[in-house]
Amino acid sequence: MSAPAAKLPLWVEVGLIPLVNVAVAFLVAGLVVLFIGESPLQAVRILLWGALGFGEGIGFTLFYTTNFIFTGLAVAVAFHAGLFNIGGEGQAYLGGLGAALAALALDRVVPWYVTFPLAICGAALFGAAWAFIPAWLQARRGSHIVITTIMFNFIASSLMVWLLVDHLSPAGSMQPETRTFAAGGALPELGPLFGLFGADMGAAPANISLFLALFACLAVYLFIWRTRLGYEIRATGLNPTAAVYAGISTVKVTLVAMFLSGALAGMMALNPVLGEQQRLQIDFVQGAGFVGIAVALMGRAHPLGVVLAAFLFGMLYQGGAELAFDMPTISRDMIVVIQALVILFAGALEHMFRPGIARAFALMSSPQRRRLAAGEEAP
Amino acid sequence: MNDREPAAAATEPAGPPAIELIGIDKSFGAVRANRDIHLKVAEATIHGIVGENGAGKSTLMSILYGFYQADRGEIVVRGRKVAIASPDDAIAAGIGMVHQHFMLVDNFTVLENVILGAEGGALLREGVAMARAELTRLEREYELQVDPDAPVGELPVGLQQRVEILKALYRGADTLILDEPTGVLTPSEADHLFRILRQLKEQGKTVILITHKLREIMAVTDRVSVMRRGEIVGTLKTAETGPEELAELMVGRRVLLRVEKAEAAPGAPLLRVENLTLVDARGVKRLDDVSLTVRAGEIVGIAGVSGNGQSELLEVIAGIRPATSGAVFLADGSDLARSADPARRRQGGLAHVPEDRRRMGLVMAFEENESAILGYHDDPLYRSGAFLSREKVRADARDKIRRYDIRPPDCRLLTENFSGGNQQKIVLAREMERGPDVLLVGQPTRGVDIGAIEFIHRQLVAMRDAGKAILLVSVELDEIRALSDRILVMFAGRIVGERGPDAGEGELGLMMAGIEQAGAADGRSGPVVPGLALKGVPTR
Amino acid sequence: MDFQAVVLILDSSIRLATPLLLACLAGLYSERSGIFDIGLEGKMLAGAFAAGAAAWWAGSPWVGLLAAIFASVALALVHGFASITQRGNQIVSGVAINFLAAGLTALLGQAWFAEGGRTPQLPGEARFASLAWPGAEALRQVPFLGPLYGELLSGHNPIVYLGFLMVPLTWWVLFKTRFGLRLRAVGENPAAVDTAGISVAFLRYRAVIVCGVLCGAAGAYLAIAQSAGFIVNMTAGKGFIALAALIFAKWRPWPAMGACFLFGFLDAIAIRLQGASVPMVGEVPVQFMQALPYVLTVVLLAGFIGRAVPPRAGGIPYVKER
Amino acid sequence: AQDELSPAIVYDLGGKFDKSFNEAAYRGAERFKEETGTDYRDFELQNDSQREQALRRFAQRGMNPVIGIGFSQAQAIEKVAEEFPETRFAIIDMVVEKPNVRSIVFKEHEGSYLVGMLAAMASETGKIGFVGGMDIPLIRKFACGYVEGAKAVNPDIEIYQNMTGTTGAAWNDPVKGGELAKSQFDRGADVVYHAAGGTGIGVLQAAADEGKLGIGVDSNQNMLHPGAVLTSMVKRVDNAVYDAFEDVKNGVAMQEWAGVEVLGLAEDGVGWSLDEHNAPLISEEMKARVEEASEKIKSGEIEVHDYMSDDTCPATM
Ligand SMILES: Nc1ncnc2c1ncn2[C@@H]1O[C@H](COP(=O)(O)OP(=O)(O)OP(=O)(O)O)[C@@H](O)[C@H]1O
Ligand SMILES: Nc1ncnc2c1ncn2[C@@H]1O[C@H](COP(=O)(O)OP(=O)(O)OP(=O)(O)O)[C@@H](O)[C@H]1O
Ligand SMILES: [Mg+2]
Ligand SMILES: [Mg+2]
Repeated sequence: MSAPAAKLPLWVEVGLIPLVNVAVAFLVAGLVVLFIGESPLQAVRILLWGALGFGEGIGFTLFYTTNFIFTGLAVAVAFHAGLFNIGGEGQAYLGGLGAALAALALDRVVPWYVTFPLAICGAALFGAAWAFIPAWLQARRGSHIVITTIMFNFIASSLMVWLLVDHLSPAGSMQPETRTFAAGGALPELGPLFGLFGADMGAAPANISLFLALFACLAVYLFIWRTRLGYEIRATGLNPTAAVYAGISTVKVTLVAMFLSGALAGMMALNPVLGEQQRLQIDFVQGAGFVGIAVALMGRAHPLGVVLAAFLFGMLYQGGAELAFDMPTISRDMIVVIQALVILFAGALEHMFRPGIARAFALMSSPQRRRLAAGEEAP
Repeated sequence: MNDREPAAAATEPAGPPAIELIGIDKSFGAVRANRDIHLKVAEATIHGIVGENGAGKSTLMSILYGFYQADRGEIVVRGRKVAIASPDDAIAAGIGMVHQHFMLVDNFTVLENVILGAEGGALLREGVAMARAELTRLEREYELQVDPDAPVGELPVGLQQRVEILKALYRGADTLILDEPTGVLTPSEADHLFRILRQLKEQGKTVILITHKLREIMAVTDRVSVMRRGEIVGTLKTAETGPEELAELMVGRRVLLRVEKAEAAPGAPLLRVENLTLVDARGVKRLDDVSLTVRAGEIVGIAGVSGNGQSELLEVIAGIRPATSGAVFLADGSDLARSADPARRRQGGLAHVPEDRRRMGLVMAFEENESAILGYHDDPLYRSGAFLSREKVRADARDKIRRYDIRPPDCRLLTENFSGGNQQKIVLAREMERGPDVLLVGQPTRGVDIGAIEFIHRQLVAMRDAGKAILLVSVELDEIRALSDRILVMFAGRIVGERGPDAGEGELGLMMAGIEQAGAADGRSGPVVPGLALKGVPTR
Repeated sequence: MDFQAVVLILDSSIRLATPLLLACLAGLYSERSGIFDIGLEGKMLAGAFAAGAAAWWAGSPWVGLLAAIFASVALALVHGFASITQRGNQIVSGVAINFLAAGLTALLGQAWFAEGGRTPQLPGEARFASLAWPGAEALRQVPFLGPLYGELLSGHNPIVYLGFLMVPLTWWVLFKTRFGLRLRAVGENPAAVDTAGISVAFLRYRAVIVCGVLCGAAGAYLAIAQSAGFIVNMTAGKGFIALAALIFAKWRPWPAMGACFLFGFLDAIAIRLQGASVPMVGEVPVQFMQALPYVLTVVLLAGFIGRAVPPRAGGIPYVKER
Repeated sequence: AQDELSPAIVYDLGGKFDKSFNEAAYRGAERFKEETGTDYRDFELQNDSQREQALRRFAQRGMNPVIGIGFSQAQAIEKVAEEFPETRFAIIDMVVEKPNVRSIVFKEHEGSYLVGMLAAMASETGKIGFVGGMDIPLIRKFACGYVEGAKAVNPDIEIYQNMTGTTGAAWNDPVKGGELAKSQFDRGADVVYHAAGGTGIGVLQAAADEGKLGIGVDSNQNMLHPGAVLTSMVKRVDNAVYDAFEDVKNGVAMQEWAGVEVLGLAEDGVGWSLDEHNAPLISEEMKARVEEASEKIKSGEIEVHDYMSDDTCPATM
């Protein structure tokens, strides 16, 4: 990547430039809406109303947000180690298996609060295991983690279809899905909490795994920025040569970071499997693993940024569903387009606007700064 | 510059020079890599260019080859002014270049490499046939034997270099630039190269040869230009000069800065290195049977032109890369050479100030306080429970900032926002403050201003006086001389000699250039320290 | 299994391998030039949509093919701009392109045709029809040769032949032409190309465009040759299988054909031997067959059966320096 | 508000224009709209997670009745119907036992029996095929009736049977459908019946491309490839939808609305299609035999086995 033309203040680097990138992504999305002959403003209005305008909308927004926090964190943790985990989708899928196995075993015997911790372990372990294999292959055998995680997404998909169709679906069922869990395998919903604020969440499936997601954010923050292992992960991601100099094992860092990344992706499954459907369905991940990439890029791999970006995408998903309802020409695929544009502008083209911003910045600020931004002059 | 040696005007040969550079200027940001360069290279001669690391030699040649654009100045080839905007133009003007790092495609055959960019048509068939014939001719004419169908990656370095030369000749180069061509060659390969160069000269080709090795200059060149700090400080006829004069021109007269230090009182050996050998991935010996001992209370300096194995020596001792054979012992007597585990060595009391702080010593995107514990992050000192205690890390950083006068005194600033000198102080504070028994120091003052140099030197001497063993690597000969109690000279991966601290600059310079047993012709004595602008470039 | 059945499975393999082959060769050009491309899937999908839409509007498969190439090249240029000009992360750019294509095709399909993202079903003349070779019918009854000629060789649509012709052509371009020499060189050591006076960026852009053209053809095959219109997400991972085949083939054209044919064959088997029991193994789940290409690729990448070393400069933006 | 008519339909994954099952529902709704001027809302699912939300959204907005097309909506309808006891729901192809849900199921085996007979009579090779969508009991019900009908005509007939897949994606994979059909043609079949939704488009296409015969399903698909579609096993989803709308318009009571409606040959819920596109393919004799069998089924003289009654099929291939 090209070196920055000039040093810019911190708030420009971590605030303004990412914001401009995302803004451009949305602007282009607006053009797409215009192109198909609808009014972007009207679309935004419906979208916002659908996402935040009423209790149930908010409930759904929070439900999707929960998914994206998990998958966004998963991608972010790997980013910190300099790894690109495209396998969140498959890891979440496998995580669903772990969660469902725990629920199927326990739902009829114990209350949810006993099942929940075990389901968390199941989801995290299965997801982590699915990420660990590509990590090990990269660390020990030198295979490219991007390619292997892509392949593992497909393998996960085949594996899960096979399990659901041939082994997990109850006899006589026409759907490839497990039986519906009993109360011991269902997470409490946030409805009562909404009630405290006088809002009605309706049938929205937001549930307490949202708190698990927020807790995961805190844990990831503490882990990455406050522990020795987190320190080693960041050092390796930012400067692998310096990490080797410092005696940090890159093998260990790769394995640990991917293990955690997979565990986080796996935990995403708790929300739809135990929280919403109370059963394990085919394809329940619905691309959330990929949304995680956009969320992590947009949130700059920081838990706080991930929460904000996840909420934005949660709004897009819920609002987008309403939009598809009210403006049938704008199908829900619009969200995928926005997601793509965010990844493109905030990821692949992240430096495109920097020179321009640096120049504009130089013009607007004091002469002293101007010199700095124009590149040091010859003495 | 007012202390420049008057450039000895080389006598004009008949006819226009093969290459003439007029008033070339080139800056990289604040660094003026070339300033007002005037250079004439006569036709059918071998013209040497010497100068210290970072003097601007490669930059000048890259401008001539169109890889960089000069800020100012003209290039005249055979009396005709030419605009060289890209390597394409240079090739058209009959200029070829053999780069310091070969520009070869490893999994291509020799033939494919030679014709790349000069295929002679959209289809390869005719071009290949032509090239094969042409290679046979060149081979005969210049002793450039090499199997045209061998994959380049499998050839030894010497042969790869021949391919580079063949590439240039195949494109019809009349002038051939070689940038430090012998750095990677064995002596016999180098001798063969020089035979080829002489052959080229006899056939009327012009050769520009950049090297650090004065022996080579004396052996093959007709004329030699000396560069210092971006300028040409002299162009001489080789026959009328000698290594001593060249060495002096290269180094120039500088600000003298005396390092106050008492006589060393060496104690027990704390670091022992025995028969260390390192063969790199290409099969080149980077370290060749190196043995040395550093005792408590002494500074051992390693002098040498960069690229002669000093960096590798430090990295092997520090545990960053494993040795091919040999042993490294710390005071506790354990042999560490085969395993690469820097953390264990740190625990054993070995600290390491790496040569390249940006690439290796610091994490530029970390806050200062985070960079300041790199490698020591496992120390219980910084823990509180399972966590790395921010308070303790920052308190420690603030303490070091105060004692090393790191500016600005803000441990939350990102490492990349500190100036070069202050970045270096961050590394030094980290590595020295913990009282290691053995300290490895690479280029401690590279890119650092005079004030900081003085400070750093005082710290190193203080450590020595506290009974630590210090192994110092620097391309600044004066720094080595100012600080070391013993000086080892490295050349081509071997230690070629040991001298005391009062060894003459010229003598050391000759040893560094691969000329052993030179007569001691020393103008000055006493330790000197280089000035501000003498910044080296990492040669990697 | 009798000879006839084998021929029929091979015949089916050819049909299923064709889009993989085109996409795989597309990736070969791009990756040989040092631009990694995980966006094959997206470009193929965009091509399929453009082909379906344009062929329906114009009533001609050739217009469809052109439109497919146009759409796919447009995405290829986005990838080129991000990874060559802006020196961005090639993986991230590829991911973005896959999503962009997935989203835009479904969105535009719904907006334009209101058939759930599908394009209208094409009449016969708007599709690529099978070409029957002379004498195929007559020879059909001849034992051995008949089926080989009549089924296996004859009776495919033009894009199938195009795909398989691309193999020797790619080999020839890569190893016998100046462009190919430079292409291979720039993927290994762009600095060598640069110092030889050749523009790295221009060379890579051309490679990326060729990649777009071939992906477009692959997409067109799916929408207007194999099927009679575009369906949402009709590539269904074929771009990634092509990528797997490319790795499997170690970035070489003839092995690429082998790998694509193998993966097509696995697919054909999976379709035909549904639930059938394989001697000595018993009943093999279809899902296992579907996952096999990916598993094989992972095993290969891990170096357990030979090593796949990508072009050395692949994935790294070229920054001019000594 | 419970009797006010503002109908809504949620189509299944195959989409409104699958030329088959969902499209039949669409046509029923359109016919109702044309005849009565009553507009309706509809929604096409793009993934499974949307079902519940879509049904609920319609119910919330006071749509009535809300009709879910396809068995896979069952769970969602069950849940949402509970939330909105005042709203009338209907589901096609599945039974949901709720006081406000009408379950409409068809005797597909009866219609399949008839087209099986036609296939056997049209076949010159004595080999015919069946391509199913997702491998579920419902589709086996089609297959079983088809086999029984074919065997009734020609006890020695050979029948190839393939299912496209095991997930919802199997409804929308025409490429695979085409490949499966081709594999059956290659083995000698010359008539192939599909019960595979959107996948079937590929089956019929393959039949047309190969010069063989296909049999459509759900909607009348004869016009897709005139001359290459022998007939279609029509399932009058359109009538079911139309009737449901009509019932609400006429204000039937909730008790009458709810319950299970089983539509077979006798109720004109299933049948086979004969129009100008396939008339040349159906000889008088074929027509006569099928009509005779049809009458016998209606009268109970012939009883076609329902696979879903015991998950077995007595007729073997
Ligand atoms: N691309 C660049 N960007 C910034 N500074 C540069 C660049 N290239 C060279 N320089 C600087 O220009 C000066 C001259 O460098 P140059 O490489 O020409 O020296 P040199 O004489 O070839 O040294 P060496 O003997 O180490 O090869 C150095 O200070 C170096 O840091
Ligand atoms: N982006 C930035 N934000 C804040 N401070 C900065 C930034 N860049 C540079 N500085 C500060 O500006 C000062 C000048 O930096 P510069 O690199 O020019 O120093 P210098 O004069 O070369 O010093 P030295 O000789 O120690 O290398 C430094 O103190 C540095 O901390
Ligand atoms: Mg140099
Ligand atoms: Mg500085």
